[in-house]
Amino acid sequence: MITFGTIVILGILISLIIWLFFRENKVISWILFILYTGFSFVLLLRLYGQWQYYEAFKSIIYLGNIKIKFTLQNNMLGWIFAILIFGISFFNGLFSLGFSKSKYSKNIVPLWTLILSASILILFAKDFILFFVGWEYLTWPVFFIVNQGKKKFYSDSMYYFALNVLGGMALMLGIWLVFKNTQTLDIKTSISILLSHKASIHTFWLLIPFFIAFLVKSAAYPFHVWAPRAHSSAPADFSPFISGIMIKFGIFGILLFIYPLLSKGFIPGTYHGVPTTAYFLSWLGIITSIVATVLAFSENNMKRLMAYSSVANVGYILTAIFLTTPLGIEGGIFHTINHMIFKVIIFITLAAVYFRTGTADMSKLGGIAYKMPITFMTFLIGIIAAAGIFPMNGFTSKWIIFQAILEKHFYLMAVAMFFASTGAFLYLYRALHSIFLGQIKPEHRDSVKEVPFLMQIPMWIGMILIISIGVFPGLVLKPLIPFFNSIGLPAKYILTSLSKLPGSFGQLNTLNAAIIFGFAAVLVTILFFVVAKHHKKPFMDNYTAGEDPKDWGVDENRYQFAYGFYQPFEKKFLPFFKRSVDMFWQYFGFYTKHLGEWFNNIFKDDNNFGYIAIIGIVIIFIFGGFVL
Amino acid sequence: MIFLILLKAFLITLWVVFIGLLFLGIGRKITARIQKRYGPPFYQQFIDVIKLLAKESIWHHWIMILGAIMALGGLIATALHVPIAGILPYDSNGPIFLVLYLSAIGYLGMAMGVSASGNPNAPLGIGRALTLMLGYEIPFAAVLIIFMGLTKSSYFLQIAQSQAGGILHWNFIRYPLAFIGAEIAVQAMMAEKPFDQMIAPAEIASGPLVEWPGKFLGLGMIQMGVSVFIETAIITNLFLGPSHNILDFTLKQFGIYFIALCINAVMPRFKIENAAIYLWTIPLGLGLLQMLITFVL
Amino acid sequence: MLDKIQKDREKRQSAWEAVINYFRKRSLYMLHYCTGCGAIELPPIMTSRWDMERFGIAPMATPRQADILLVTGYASQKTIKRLIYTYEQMPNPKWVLGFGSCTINGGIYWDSYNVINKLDRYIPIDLFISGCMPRPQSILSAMKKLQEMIGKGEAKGYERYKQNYEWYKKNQRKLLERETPFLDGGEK
Amino acid sequence: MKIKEMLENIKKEFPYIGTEIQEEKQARIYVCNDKFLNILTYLRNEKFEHLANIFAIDWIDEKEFEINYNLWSYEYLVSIIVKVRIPRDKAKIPTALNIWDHAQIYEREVHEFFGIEFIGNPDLSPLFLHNWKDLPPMRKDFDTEAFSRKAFDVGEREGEK
Repeated sequence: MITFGTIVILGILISLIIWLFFRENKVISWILFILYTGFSFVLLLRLYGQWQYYEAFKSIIYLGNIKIKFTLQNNMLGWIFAILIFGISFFNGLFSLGFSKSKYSKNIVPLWTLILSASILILFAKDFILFFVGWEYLTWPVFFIVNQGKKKFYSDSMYYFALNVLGGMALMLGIWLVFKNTQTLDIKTSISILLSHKASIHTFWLLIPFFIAFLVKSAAYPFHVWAPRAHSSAPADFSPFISGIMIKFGIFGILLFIYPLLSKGFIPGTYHGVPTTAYFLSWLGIITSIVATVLAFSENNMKRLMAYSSVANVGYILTAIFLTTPLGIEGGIFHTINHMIFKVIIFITLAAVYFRTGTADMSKLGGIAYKMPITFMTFLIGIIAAAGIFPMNGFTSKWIIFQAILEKHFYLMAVAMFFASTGAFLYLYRALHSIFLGQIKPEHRDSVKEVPFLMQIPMWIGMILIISIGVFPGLVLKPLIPFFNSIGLPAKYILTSLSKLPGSFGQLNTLNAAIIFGFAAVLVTILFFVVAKHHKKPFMDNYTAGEDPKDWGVDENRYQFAYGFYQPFEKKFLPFFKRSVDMFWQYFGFYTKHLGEWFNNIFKDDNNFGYIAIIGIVIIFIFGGFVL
Repeated sequence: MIFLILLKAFLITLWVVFIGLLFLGIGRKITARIQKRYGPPFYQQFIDVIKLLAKESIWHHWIMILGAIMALGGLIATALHVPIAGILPYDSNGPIFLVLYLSAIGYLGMAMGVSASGNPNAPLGIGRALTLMLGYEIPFAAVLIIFMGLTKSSYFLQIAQSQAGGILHWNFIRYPLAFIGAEIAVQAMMAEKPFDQMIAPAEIASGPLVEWPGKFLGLGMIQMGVSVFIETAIITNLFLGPSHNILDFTLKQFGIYFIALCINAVMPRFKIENAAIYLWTIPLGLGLLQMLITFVL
Repeated sequence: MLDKIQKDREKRQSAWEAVINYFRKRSLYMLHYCTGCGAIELPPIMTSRWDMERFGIAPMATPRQADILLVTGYASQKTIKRLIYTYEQMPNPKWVLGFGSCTINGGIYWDSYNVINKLDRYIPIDLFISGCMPRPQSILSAMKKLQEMIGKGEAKGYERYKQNYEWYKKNQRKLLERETPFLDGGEK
Repeated sequence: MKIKEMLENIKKEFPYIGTEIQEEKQARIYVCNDKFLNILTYLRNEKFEHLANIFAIDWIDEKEFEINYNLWSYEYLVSIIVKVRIPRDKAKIPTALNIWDHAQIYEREVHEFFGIEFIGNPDLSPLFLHNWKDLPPMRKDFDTEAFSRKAFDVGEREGEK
């Protein structure tokens, strides 16, 4: 059975059918989407273990003298990504089916199925052409979804668009350079050819376009500006996809192409056994996470805050991967998978809040937990995972990343990562308090209630996944053992049981730790309910220094701490961070626009100067070509 | 097997709570004596806790209860992973990252519980506490990483055992800069003066605890005792050599707590942002300097 | 038979209460409501001269954590409202100490138009401290007396408040929510 | 400028007022009801910019209220009290709000405690007293003892008879 072809073609077909016939009917669209993702999931599941499986398509395109053959090759890395993408999209579809009742919902199914079929091209492409096609094919529908066809999202979505087009162009340039140097478009072959004549002077420059393309996609430091904006303007039920999956394609690209080159010493020079370039890129990951963490402190929009959190987590992943050690790769991939799960869950809960309240401003929310307990519990477990606290999955992968950093004795890097990791605690607590706790707003007291069961399904699944991976990391790491073997992970780092976390500086039995934690919690619970009785009081019966709030016209809105949460901190640090990169991209955009306007004016004006100039330039080029 | 682990865990929990509350009580006595007062009896903290547990409490939402349970449960679980003179409920050897991130669940539980009370003073205090936490975790992590690098292990037990062979091998003599840095960080961790912005009774009505009556406060006090125990136990394991028996270990712990108390009794309070900046300059500087001396020179 | 069990249970409960009362009396958290001049007498009691912490009495910042409400001095019509609000926010068991003559009968302000004369008409007071001002010694002796009373289970002001809730509310309402003038002569 | 000259100057401008020097730096001006705003405006322009407070005195035997405007000059470091007398029955007086904005809160207070109406002041709602229904308490004809006995249930005191 032709798996990949089926999924790609089916995706395009469903997209067309929905676009032609069911554009107005969201329910049918989403049911088709769920069926499609579920079907693809099952198809993909059967491919586990068949790593030699491939699908080749004949084509009539010639590039030079070479006849292009499109091949989709099953591989472990792509498979694990694909299975997660379709699994997550399936549950996201269930959520969206419920969400489609809301007036904030848009029919994004045709575009989304296109994205899914594009992801297959990226993940299983054997050659660069297909990879690039998938890459562009992924970028464009996302732009239309993020934009939502609304003017107010124009400037926000432009950040996404401009940077990702830049990334796409860079990728094309990179592919051209690779082709020029190796005369082949096959990824694996080109890597081995490049490695065989690595002494060439072009080596470093050859990789730069790829760095740009992949770092833009994964929203790493200098290019992170698009992530918060795209998240905030995308429809609420699409944000999980951006954070959970979209930005992971950058990481996939790095694992696919850059990691094999760097780890084999493509660029000469090492520092403590790590290629120097990779070492600096590792620090880039650290900078990414620190900058995103600090920027998240002052964010008031909950989706933007969580987008910054995603950027910070991408920072950890990049750090781990660019250590170019097997343990680092293990930690990086594990964290990628964990981040996919918990961040999708977090964004789904945010979408649930948005579904009921219609606002993403944290200062306009508060006390939602009292009305939406399941959503709250899901969010809580999600942020515990995101903060890397023990019984959840975020901890397990962070443990491996720390072990990988310590293995290479990069102690300063570990300290810096601690900063970002602790900082995560600050902004996540802020989100927890401002959205879910504190005083409930009067306007939400009656209107907000728990989301329907259909929308709770992904939350329940997510909670179970997060906790079970946290306690049994082997659930994810054990199936991946063939891949780790292929990158040469030493035997001591390979899991022997479901719950033993490997590490260079020691192991950890998560199951035992979880038992101890459960024991302590049970003990305290018994103590709490054995001793004296407790009774409930309303929320506004609160310590107010002896004043009755009603006397002063103080309602729940004003008895909530929502603005300037980390003001002392912001006062000292934020001006420094706000200036640096956002300003750069703003000026960049500003001057680019001016340049465009200048060219535009040449043709707009009545005089013929423009035409003469263009003709002149063309003539110069032609003659120049002859001369050179 | 598992019952043995749980029994051991239960006994250690009792010991931890006992020592924690005893330390707090003795601490009150010592502070009183420094201030030329007679002071409460050393067992005052036990009386307080029992009274609070017997007192009627009010709650606003079950999240408050969940938070209180998470807070104490998380910290007790943390304490059960810190070796007490080598004693642990199971052979975990005291994994450092687990201790750091498991204690965080205690603080998160506390933060969540007080937020659910609906009083704006509580998140205000938590915000201060977290800003401070960002301050002290970094120098503390730096110090921890020095010893992890030296022993090539991320276990407290190995670090403690690596100092065997007399007082001259103890880390606080061999690595004095790291010791001073860690001491300052621990002062902030215990929220003793000059780092007690989060409590600030006159400013924000005892901050996070503003709406915690009766048994919530009782659990909070036990939690405070447990966290004092954990923090002193970490420093003891890191710097004060391997301990031969539990009494030896406890005396060392008390020594650490005594230093913190003496500083607490005579100090004023930092401003919020200045505390974080101070922690990022002096203790972190000391930690990094020690790192430089140890690994580079 | 049933009666006997009932009686036994009561006896046991009282024994349990006695144990708890020991802890209650040895650990008192105090919320001082500093309305009048009396607050100045508190620093000497808290600091090294008299040191009330040796009896287990400590100041607390919020009513939720407090056991004793110490009303230092006169309460006006406006402050009594806050006082009642604060008192009702304290969880049981709780006690109130009336401090100085003003809380007993208005003191030197007895004929003022806004000073409450008898505080225990509005909230149940367990112990009054006489004097204008009471000296720190007398405050400490009052604390000791209150501890004794708590130990014996005599200080039941909070239960009095619960039992006579209507009466207290009536008095409070008469003062705070009056609709007609008290004196003839009427509206201004 | 000496305070004496100052008062003479004012007297030249407004011949109908009475003046009195209290001390070296304190003086009083007596003025009738309908002219006092002119004096206040004049004084404000003559560097008496600071209205320290407004207070009232109840001359119950003369059946008059006396409203006092306590002014202070930062330039000369001199205080002048402008005293206006109005009949006690249904007391009314124009507001000084147009001269000093902050006169609002003083007038509100005087209104609350004496029942004097300030014509033109938009907000004279109660400021200090809680739910007050009786006569304004600072008026001399308000019997505070009787009020206290009745409101606070004092009853008869021991040894009073």
